Amino acid sequence: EPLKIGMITTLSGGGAGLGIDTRDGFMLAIKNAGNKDITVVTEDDAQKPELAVQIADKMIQSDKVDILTGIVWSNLLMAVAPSAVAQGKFYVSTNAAPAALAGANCNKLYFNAAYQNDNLHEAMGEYANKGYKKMFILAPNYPAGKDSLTGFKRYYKGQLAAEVYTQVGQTDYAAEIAQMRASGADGIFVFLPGGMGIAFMKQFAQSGVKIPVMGPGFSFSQDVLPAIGDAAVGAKASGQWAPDFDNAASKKFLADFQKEYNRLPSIYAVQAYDAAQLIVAAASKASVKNADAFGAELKKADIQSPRGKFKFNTNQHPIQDIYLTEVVKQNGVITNKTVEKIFADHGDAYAKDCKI
Amino acid sequence: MVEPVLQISNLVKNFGALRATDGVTLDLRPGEIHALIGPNGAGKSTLIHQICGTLRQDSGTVRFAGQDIGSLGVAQRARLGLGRTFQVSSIAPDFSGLRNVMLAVQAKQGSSFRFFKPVMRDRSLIDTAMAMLERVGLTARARIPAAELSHGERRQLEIAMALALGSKAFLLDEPMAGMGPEGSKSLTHFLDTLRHEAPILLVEHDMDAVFALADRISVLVYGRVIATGTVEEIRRDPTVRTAYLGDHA
Amino acid sequence: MLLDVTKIEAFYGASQALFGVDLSVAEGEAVALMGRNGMGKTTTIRAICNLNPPRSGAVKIGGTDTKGRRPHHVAKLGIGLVPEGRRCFPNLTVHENLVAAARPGPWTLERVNELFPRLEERHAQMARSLSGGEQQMLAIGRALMTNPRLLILDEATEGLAPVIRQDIWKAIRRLKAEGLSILVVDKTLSELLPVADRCVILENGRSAWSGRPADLTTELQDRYLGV
Amino acid sequence: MREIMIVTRENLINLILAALLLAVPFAANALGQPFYVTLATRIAILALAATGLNLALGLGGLVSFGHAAFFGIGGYVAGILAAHAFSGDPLLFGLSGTKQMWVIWIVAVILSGLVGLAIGAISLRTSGVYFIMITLAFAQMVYYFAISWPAYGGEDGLSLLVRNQFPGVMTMIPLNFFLICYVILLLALGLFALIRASRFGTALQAARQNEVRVATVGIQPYRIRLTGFAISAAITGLAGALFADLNRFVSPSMLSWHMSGELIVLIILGGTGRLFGPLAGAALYVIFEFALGGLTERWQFFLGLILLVVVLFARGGLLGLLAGKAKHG
Amino acid sequence: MTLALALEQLLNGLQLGVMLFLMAAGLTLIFGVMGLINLAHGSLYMVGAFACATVAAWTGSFWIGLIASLAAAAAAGAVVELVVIRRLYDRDHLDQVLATFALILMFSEGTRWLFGSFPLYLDIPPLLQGAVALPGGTEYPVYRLAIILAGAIVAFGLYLLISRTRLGMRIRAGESDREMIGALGVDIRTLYTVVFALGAALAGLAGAMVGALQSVQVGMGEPVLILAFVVIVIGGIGSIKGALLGALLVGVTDTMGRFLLPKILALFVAPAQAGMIGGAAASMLIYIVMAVILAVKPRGLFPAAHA
Ligand SMILES: Nc1ncnc2c1ncn2[C@@H]1O[C@H](COP(=O)(O)OP(=O)(O)OP(=O)(O)O)[C@@H](O)[C@H]1O
Ligand SMILES: Nc1ncnc2c1ncn2[C@@H]1O[C@H](COP(=O)(O)OP(=O)(O)OP(=O)(O)O)[C@@H](O)[C@H]1O
Ligand SMILES: [Mg+2]
Ligand SMILES: [Mg+2]
Repeated sequence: EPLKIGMITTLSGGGAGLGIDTRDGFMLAIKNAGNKDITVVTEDDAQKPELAVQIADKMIQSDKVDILTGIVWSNLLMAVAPSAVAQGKFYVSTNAAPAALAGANCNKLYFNAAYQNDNLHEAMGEYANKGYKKMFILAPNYPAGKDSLTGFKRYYKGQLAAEVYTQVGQTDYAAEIAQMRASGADGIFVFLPGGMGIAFMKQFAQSGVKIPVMGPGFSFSQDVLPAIGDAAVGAKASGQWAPDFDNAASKKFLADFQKEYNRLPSIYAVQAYDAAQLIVAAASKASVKNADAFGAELKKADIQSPRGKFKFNTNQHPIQDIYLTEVVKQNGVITNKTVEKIFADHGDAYAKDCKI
Repeated sequence: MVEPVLQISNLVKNFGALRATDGVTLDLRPGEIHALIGPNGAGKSTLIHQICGTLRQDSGTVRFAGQDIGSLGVAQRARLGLGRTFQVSSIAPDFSGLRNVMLAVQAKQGSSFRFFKPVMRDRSLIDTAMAMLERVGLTARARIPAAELSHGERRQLEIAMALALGSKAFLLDEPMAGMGPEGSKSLTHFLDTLRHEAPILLVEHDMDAVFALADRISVLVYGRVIATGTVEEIRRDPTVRTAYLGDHA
Repeated sequence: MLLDVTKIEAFYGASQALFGVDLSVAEGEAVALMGRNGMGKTTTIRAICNLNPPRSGAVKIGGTDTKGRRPHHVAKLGIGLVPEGRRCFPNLTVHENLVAAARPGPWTLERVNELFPRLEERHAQMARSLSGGEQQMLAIGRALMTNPRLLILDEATEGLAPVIRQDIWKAIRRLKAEGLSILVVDKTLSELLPVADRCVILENGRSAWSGRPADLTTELQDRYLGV
Repeated sequence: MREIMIVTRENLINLILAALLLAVPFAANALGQPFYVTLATRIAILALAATGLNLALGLGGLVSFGHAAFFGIGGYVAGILAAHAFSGDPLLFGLSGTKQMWVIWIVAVILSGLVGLAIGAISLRTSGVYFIMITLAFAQMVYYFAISWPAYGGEDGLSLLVRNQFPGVMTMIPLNFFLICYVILLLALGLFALIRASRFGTALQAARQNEVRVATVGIQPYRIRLTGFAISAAITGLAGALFADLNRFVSPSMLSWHMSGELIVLIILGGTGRLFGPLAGAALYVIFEFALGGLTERWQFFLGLILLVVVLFARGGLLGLLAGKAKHG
Repeated sequence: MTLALALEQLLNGLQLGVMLFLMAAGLTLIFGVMGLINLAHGSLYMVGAFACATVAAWTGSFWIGLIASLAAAAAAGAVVELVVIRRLYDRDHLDQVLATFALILMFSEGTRWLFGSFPLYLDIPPLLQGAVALPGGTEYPVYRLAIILAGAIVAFGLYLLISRTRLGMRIRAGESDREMIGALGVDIRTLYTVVFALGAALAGLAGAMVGALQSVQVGMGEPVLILAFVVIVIGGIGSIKGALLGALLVGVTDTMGRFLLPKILALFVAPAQAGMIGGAAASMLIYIVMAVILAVKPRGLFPAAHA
């Protein structure tokens, strides 16, 4: 039975790297599945919410897709997902996971194959409990940034040296680094996605300040690591996956991805790969036209994830292990190495409010 | 003596270290043409600017129609009836001559906050404006974009606008400039009739026109009025001859 | 011939302004270009400088055809232009206006300052805030600083005080006496005619009359110039 | 209105544009392609927003680089009122939210008009490029405020879930909502035409061409411009409210400088100061964006190329190309 | 909060200011002096950064990369001027806005076409790595001091070029009356191509220098563009001095705002709240400052004698 998936992701402009990894990871799984009934239409949202909405309308109204997926950014997701599910379409998120859709406003048709936004930050909070007495925490001043620090604080029991919110898109961090130096903190947690993180890490390395830096996994993911370079080495991060994972699914994924695209995949690729696997698995058991049955199949999460154990919580967000990784330089390549498991079978704080 | 329409006393304007007008005292009486002459850079245009409000005086007073207007804005002064032309013509270039004059008419009627009635069907505007254009002899060119008018025609257009404002005094900054002999002649004739409508303060370097028209002449040199008098008095004044007129006396 | 203009036609967009103008200026000669308002004097000058390139006909400067040359090339052939409306650079000081486009030759800053002492007084002032007459002097000085072979003056005395006007005419006579070739447009015939070696009158974009000033009868003046 | 009634080439083109915009959605609907109705709605709304800006920019020469502020304010009015109506929480002074479009429109028009008045009052002290930048500064303030203000979603924006209501119309049906927008667009264009031909419009246009001249006939350019700016802001604000309903979503990206820039681009593309310039520009832009986006991932490159060709070779925008130079009476 | 920290922050503010000036320098030349609104300035900045990163990666030398950034940006600038900008000088500002907006789209997407979507690596040269101790005991990154120096040299050089050389006079003359300067025998077309290329080269230099400290990625030029315009407008268009002082003012205001506002607010509300509100206020701060300055001085702090 035919199944049509609409992928809306960022393929142009500054954030295109993430979207391209998303698309490539997703298409890898679709290709591996070899299911001729599944078709995917992909369009570029240019990281603009309005454009994402327009594309979603087109995919729903003209292309008649059954499932939407692919959006990288929370704000675009918030523009598309609620109205898509209101129109009876499935949405399977490959990355963005705002708290707003995880709790009371969860929806039977909305699945998140990545995590819940807070997860990685919570893990770092938990990790910081071991050995860090006074943390300096910093994030951009927007909802994801606030969720981040909230998540960190939810688990961190020590003292806070300072809690700083920077401007979205800020590129110079001299003032914040000076404060870090002066604050007497013994550890620093930053959540600065994309270019902000690159700038911060480079400038931090130059500053001569020698306080350990940690952050959520995507701050040190494969899309930004090469650009940060040696300045990132030694940084600790939390993640549900790293290239050195020692399981068959991860090895196969890594090999396939490198063969297909000739580069190392980032976490976005893994998440999208799993999202595609989930859809493929469900499609083989149920018709997407029967939303209840298809949703139930999706929820079974009958896949081999590169992340290892993977299942869905009541709010249809993942329950998964979260690891501590460290940025290392191996054979001249800067990458993440797994150090230890921080959380086993970790869900999220909002699931209890979800009444599905 | 009749009450002057415009009375300027001790007007001073400094540009940095330069004193462009230096205590100018001057009046304009009903029905007269008062010519203001003086070397280039003497401060004539600066004085006109201060009377109209495009420049604010540093000290001194400007009284017009019986009230002190020294602190009013350009638009307020214009509404009181100060009509002026510029040394370099100043018009709305995209509009036709007619619509330029209509702008003045609507300003005179005090009604620019009307949003719905199309001006081009407003006879009260068009007819008045056409009448003004006719007086300056621009009827045939009324509907041509002002940008395409010749130099001389633009000067005429400016005068039509000042007329449309129903001005109680005209301040004309070198209206003859750039006009050929023919144009100067007809403009001289026109100004001669215009004085009956309202008095004119005329800044001009064309001495033939000044001598033909002026009831009184004031001579401004380095920001000061060095002489005021009738045409004959001024022509004979030796200081004026050296400062300004040269052999042209 | 220093300047040789033959049968040029010029347009503003679609409307034709010149319908065949002939004009020449010999080395050391002063030629007056005359005509009523709007007859095409300024347009002819713009065509000579290639600011408004003629569609047909030819302009030769010192034997070189200006066709297809950009205005700065034409200027370098030896044209010094004092344009209608002065067009000083308002955001430059007097001094900068003079030296910005200067080329080496007998005319130097000192000589220009001597010719127009007022400019020296105002040397650091922005040209925008000069009085009209001061700007006119500046425009002449600026053209002289390029050391032209042919000085073109378009209404150079417009808006000037009679004394200054006399100064400028004096300057023009002096320049002529020094052997500079001059093409001059002006309204004051009483000053213009004594200076000119030859007159060319334009009517409706055509050369209508040409000859010595002495031959310019009052009847001709009345017919072509409306005096 | 006489100017509009006369059959000129421009009026003919305008008529065709208006008719096309109306016909396409009906055709699309009949052919079972409702998405094209949505696309046409988007064109109509963007054209409305740009018509607002056109009043300030085209007539008044006020190049506002901050009209996104009004667009976004209109959007947030719709979003916030609807959110309160949904949640039942009172808004201000015990007033509750609403899902009635016409109430939202009135609030959007008044609020963005008032904000326009305030921003204009300060910005109009400057001119030229300074004006461009000060309007940008105000818009950026609103933008950063919206991003970091958590109550209504911050950067993530605010979802309306379902469209607001209009008495007697099923607004969720694309064609119905399109017709609402279309009628409002036509009304706004009518208003624009009236204003342009009116005494106020004359003064506004004259102030663009020659400020000193306007003052010397006794009209204060500042007041004229401020009024024009506020009306312009109000129209753009109304468009913002409709845009929120189209997307059922508002976010700070409606307030970003890109949005301001896009509105300017629409106007220039169509023909600055032209009655139908905004519509022509919006149609061209949206169609290009959509068609190219479907063709290639590099669509932004080609969109840029097309814009460049238009600005270099079609002076006066699309309408300038088709209808010749504008006339000003 | 210690005095040393406050002083360090002040230095950071000044440093940010100089960096902003470096980013705005090319724009000052093109926009302030030639009177052309060039929205694509940020794209030239990006071109410089990408050229530097690419060449540095090939050759292993930042310095060769830096030269490459100058060359590439100047070449891009010259081409853009010859093909596009040249036709826009006597159009109104709006056409320039549209055309250069179109150029942004083309540059961004073109760069992605050539270099891919991921940020590039560009590091500070070994010579300028690390930090030095300042009097007072704090450490300060050498590279930031180098930026201050570079900014100062550019500012001084530009000032000399514009106000002291004949080239500068001709550029300014051309801005007010292109036809006239041509009629006086100056080849203004070629001159403008050169100036535009020079402005582009400055943008490229800034892109390379700042890129090494931030991130080299598509879209990096956009925030710079807005900030650079803010800086120039605050200072007064066309004035190099104004641009420099405007940049310093913005730099200090921004840094001190980020640093102090949360602290001040923390006296009144909970720290987390203070952080958020303070952060929000800090991001608006430079725009507030700009609006206030323009409201009081409608032509910037140092209105150049311009029309
Ligand atoms: N804005 C200004 N800044 C500085 N100086 C100025 C300014 N405006 C005028 N000036 C100077 O003030 C003096 C008077 O100028 P003004 O234009 O009033 O002279 P004028 O008598 O009208 O001369 P003309 O007959 O040549 O037009 C001149 O020396 C001029 O350079
Ligand atoms: N920019 C222009 N656009 C269209 N027509 C023009 C333009 N400039 C001049 N003309 C027309 O060209 C003709 C010749 O004008 P030109 O300026 O050469 O005359 P002129 O002899 O210099 O007159 P004046 O004595 O008034 O300076 C006139 O009919 C004029 O209307
Ligand atoms: Mg004067
Ligand atoms: Mg002429």
